[in-house]
Amino acid sequence: MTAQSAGLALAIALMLAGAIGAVLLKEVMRVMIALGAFLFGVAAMYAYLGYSFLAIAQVFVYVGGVLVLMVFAVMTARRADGERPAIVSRHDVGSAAVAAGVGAMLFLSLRTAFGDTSVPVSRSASDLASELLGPRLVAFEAAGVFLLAALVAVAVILKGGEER
Amino acid sequence: MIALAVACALFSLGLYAVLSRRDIIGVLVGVEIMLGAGSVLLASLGAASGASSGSVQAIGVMVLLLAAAEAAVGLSLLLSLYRTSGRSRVDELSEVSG
Amino acid sequence: MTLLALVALPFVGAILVALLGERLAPSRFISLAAALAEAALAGVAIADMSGRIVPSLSWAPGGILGMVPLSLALDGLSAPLVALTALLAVVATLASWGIADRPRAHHALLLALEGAVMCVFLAADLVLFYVAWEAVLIPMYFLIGLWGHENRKHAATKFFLFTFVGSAFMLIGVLAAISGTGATVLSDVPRVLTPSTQRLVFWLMAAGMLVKLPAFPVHTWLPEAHVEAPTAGSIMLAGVLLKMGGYGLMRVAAPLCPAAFAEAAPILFALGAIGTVYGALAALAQTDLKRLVAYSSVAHMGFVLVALATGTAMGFAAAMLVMVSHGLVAGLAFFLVGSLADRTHTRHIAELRGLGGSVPRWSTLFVFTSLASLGLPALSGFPGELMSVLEAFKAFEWWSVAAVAGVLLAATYNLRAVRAVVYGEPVERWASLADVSVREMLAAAPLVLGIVVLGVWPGVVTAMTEPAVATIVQLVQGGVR
Amino acid sequence: MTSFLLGALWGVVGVVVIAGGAVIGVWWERKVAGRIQLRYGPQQIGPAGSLQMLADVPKLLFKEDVVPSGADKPLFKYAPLVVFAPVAAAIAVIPFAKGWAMFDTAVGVLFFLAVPSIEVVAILVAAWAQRNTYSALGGLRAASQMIAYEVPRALSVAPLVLLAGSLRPTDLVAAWRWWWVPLLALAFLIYLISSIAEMNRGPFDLPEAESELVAGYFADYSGMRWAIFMMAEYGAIITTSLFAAATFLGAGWPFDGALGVVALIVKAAALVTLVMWTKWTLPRIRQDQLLRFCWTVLVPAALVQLAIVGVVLPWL
Repeated sequence: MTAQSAGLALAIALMLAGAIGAVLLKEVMRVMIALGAFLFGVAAMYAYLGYSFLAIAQVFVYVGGVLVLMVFAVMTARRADGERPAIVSRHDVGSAAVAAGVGAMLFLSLRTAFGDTSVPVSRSASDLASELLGPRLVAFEAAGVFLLAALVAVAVILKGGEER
Repeated sequence: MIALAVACALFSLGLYAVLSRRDIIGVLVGVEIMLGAGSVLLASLGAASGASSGSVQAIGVMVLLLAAAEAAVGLSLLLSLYRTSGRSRVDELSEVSG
Repeated sequence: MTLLALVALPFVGAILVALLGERLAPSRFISLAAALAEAALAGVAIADMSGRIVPSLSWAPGGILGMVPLSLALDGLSAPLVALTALLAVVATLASWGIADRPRAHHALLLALEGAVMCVFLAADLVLFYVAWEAVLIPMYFLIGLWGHENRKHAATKFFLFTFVGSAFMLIGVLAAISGTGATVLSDVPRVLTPSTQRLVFWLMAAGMLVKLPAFPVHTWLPEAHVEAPTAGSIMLAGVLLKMGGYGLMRVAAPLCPAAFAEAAPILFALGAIGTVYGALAALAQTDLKRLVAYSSVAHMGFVLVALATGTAMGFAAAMLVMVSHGLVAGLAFFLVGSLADRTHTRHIAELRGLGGSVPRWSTLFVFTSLASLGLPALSGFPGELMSVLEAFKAFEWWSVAAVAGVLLAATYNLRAVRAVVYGEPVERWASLADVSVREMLAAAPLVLGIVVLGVWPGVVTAMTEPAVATIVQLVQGGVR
Repeated sequence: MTSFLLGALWGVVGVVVIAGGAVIGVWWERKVAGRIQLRYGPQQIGPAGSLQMLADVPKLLFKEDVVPSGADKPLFKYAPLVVFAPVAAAIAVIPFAKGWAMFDTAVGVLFFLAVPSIEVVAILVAAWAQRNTYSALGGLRAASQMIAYEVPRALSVAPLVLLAGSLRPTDLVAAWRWWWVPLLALAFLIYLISSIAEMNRGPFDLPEAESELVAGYFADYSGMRWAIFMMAEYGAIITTSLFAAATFLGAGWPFDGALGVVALIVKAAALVTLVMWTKWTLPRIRQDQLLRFCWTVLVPAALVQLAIVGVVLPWL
């Protein structure tokens, strides 16, 4: 096993284990940790594919932003009722079948589109800074400003909630 | 191909959570996984097609930021909903009143 | 360049409002100025539209994903909706004139919403389309969640969950389409999708679009979101956001997956027919005036689906007509109900009685809107619905009776609302109610005008749509690509 | 495979350096605090008490590993490790000499800035796992503070990135000129302040405010697990100071080679001392002051600095 494939295996294992945990676990904080592992695995996948900027943005925005916000929500909202918080689910065969069916369809249809390319080897990311500091910066910055505006507005909503 | 299979499996898992969870947080976790599967698909597709690394990452970051902004807004709504009503079940959202 | 300005102008306006609109007066004047300028610009852009999808602006095209997705185009399919958006944004700004709670943020978000919607209608690139589609939602959540009525958080959360799940499907659909066709630009697709991929891509995309439309089983977010949204939010939601669903089906889903679209037609027709009947029946049962209008939206958008499902040029034109008409009618209806509720502080039909005597101008407008909504000839609702029923009869024969039932039921619930609210003994309580003001008349005037023009001369839209629709219909009827 | 092994080797080295540094840091902090409070600090074991920690570490190691009965056991046990791991990882991208870092990557600066995000999650989990109101409060305070101060921290590093035209830390070192110091004085100050807030140290130590929250987010931890939190805190001081010394203060300048590394470490040690000095002389600020200071002072100031650099840039 080369270092390359070890990295890929690690990323895939993290993603799958995290997703399975996040879907099946009951205790809400463990669900959050599993989701964190999944998000981290996605970042690892990006890094493996050579998209290091995307990988770090993923950690920054998802692990540091969305996940923290979710844990926040859990901590402030759930402790009040005193019981051990659990996420309720209705495990029926139907939804599992639907989900599996959609996934299988997705795979079968995309397989042809994907062609016979195996997972590509990671490439160097040296041209990245110049590419990102180039004309694409505009679109990129716009998206960033958008996110910031959304986060500020989130604070406004939460403040409104407190006053009530 | 491995990446595609993994992305599809992740999508299924997320969809299962959306269908089976009764709690809004659980549903939201499911949607996050579905979107994550989409992003993995995007990245591996970009890598397989040999597109320039910068453009794939620019698109990826745009999708990522948008999804995150939406998730943040949704969570803040959810959080203030908790505070005002103390309820969080999806079923309670689907009641038809009036 | 005009198109880029068309997308950028509302955002610039939003930033200006956010920076300068510390007090009430400047915030609303700046936003009105921006909305008017945008409307003028939309007029200019439509006037020199070439009629074909030619991306006016694109950066460094390359292979798959090999470009930054910034290509815009205006053609007959998007022009009516662009005009509608620009018009309704002006109306929405006027409707939120009296907002005293954080006016700066409200107007800035409204303008940002307009810009994002413009971007959806002008996008000539799948990735840009997706990004804009998502971007539309964020200002909308805020408009509902911050300025809505009592149960706003509930409604906004529900709206959020439905659309967020829909968008996860959309993302995969868009990526599958890109990987299958090898292009992100909509007009120039080098490879044809295989039938199985078409089916997949179509349903993934349709999942997101049907939620937005909204089609029958996934419509439940709409009544609540409408009822809880502030007036401006309802106007934009009903008038413009719902059209994104129909537009998406016509612009993206049908041309990319014509075979799958043809195959799915009976299902779409069934969903649409159920929507028309169910929406009308639910509207009949409502006790809340705003909820009634909301369910009537479900019914009208059902007609869009019925018309689309025929897959003919006439059907597509009818769908476009119904969408534009519904945008005008629902915009006016929510505007009227909103301004009434601001005065009476109730939307309960049982309490609102005998308004004909106390607020004659409001009542006249309301009767006019209801007549337009039930499809009175010479008003905008008529041509579109007639065409869609006729086309549906050709395509689905007697099954289209369901759609006819929808038309009849529309008359019932609209007239019931008129009778309950406008006629009847005048009530003491509403005797001194203020009638529609000059500002509100000004806001309503273009909508009234539009409803009449579209009713008398539907060709103004169909002529625009026809060339753009022709190619898509050819694809769908050919069934292959 | 070799690169894989090499990465693992450097990982071990990083952890050892951070752990060793933390041990020295604790001793040094006790000496600094002692001086400021007109006392000697540790002085019994070794010259000037320098071997004090050699006595303390075994004590902590052999203490009973207490897990509160109400705690979520696995989370309680492993959260401290996840708090520590990102701190140790941050050292990987620090350019110790011209053109050399353990992990010399094109996005190293972002990596360094993103790493505390993981720590935030781990702190929240640790706080939750104890099922203790004080720790939950401390955890929430820590998270809100760390998220807020990430913004000015990232903004304060942006001028460096603009000047060097690269996100690679070794490029920053290579591009560094002496006049960056006066030009970026404001950014440097903002970086230091927001980093101190980011590591939850005084005067921003509300999350672990002893007088109100016992020990905040690690109130119920003891023995070795408590020591890991301490190691994370001191590790953060060290990596922060090393990064600042390497990028803002020109790494080994004016020396090269081995002497340069020594110069870097001396600069970093001075910064570490400055951080400690701040903690022991300034009073703790209030939560509302903390957040207002971030958004109304630090962020605008950082934007001003960014604008200044943006204006100057074309003339260089």
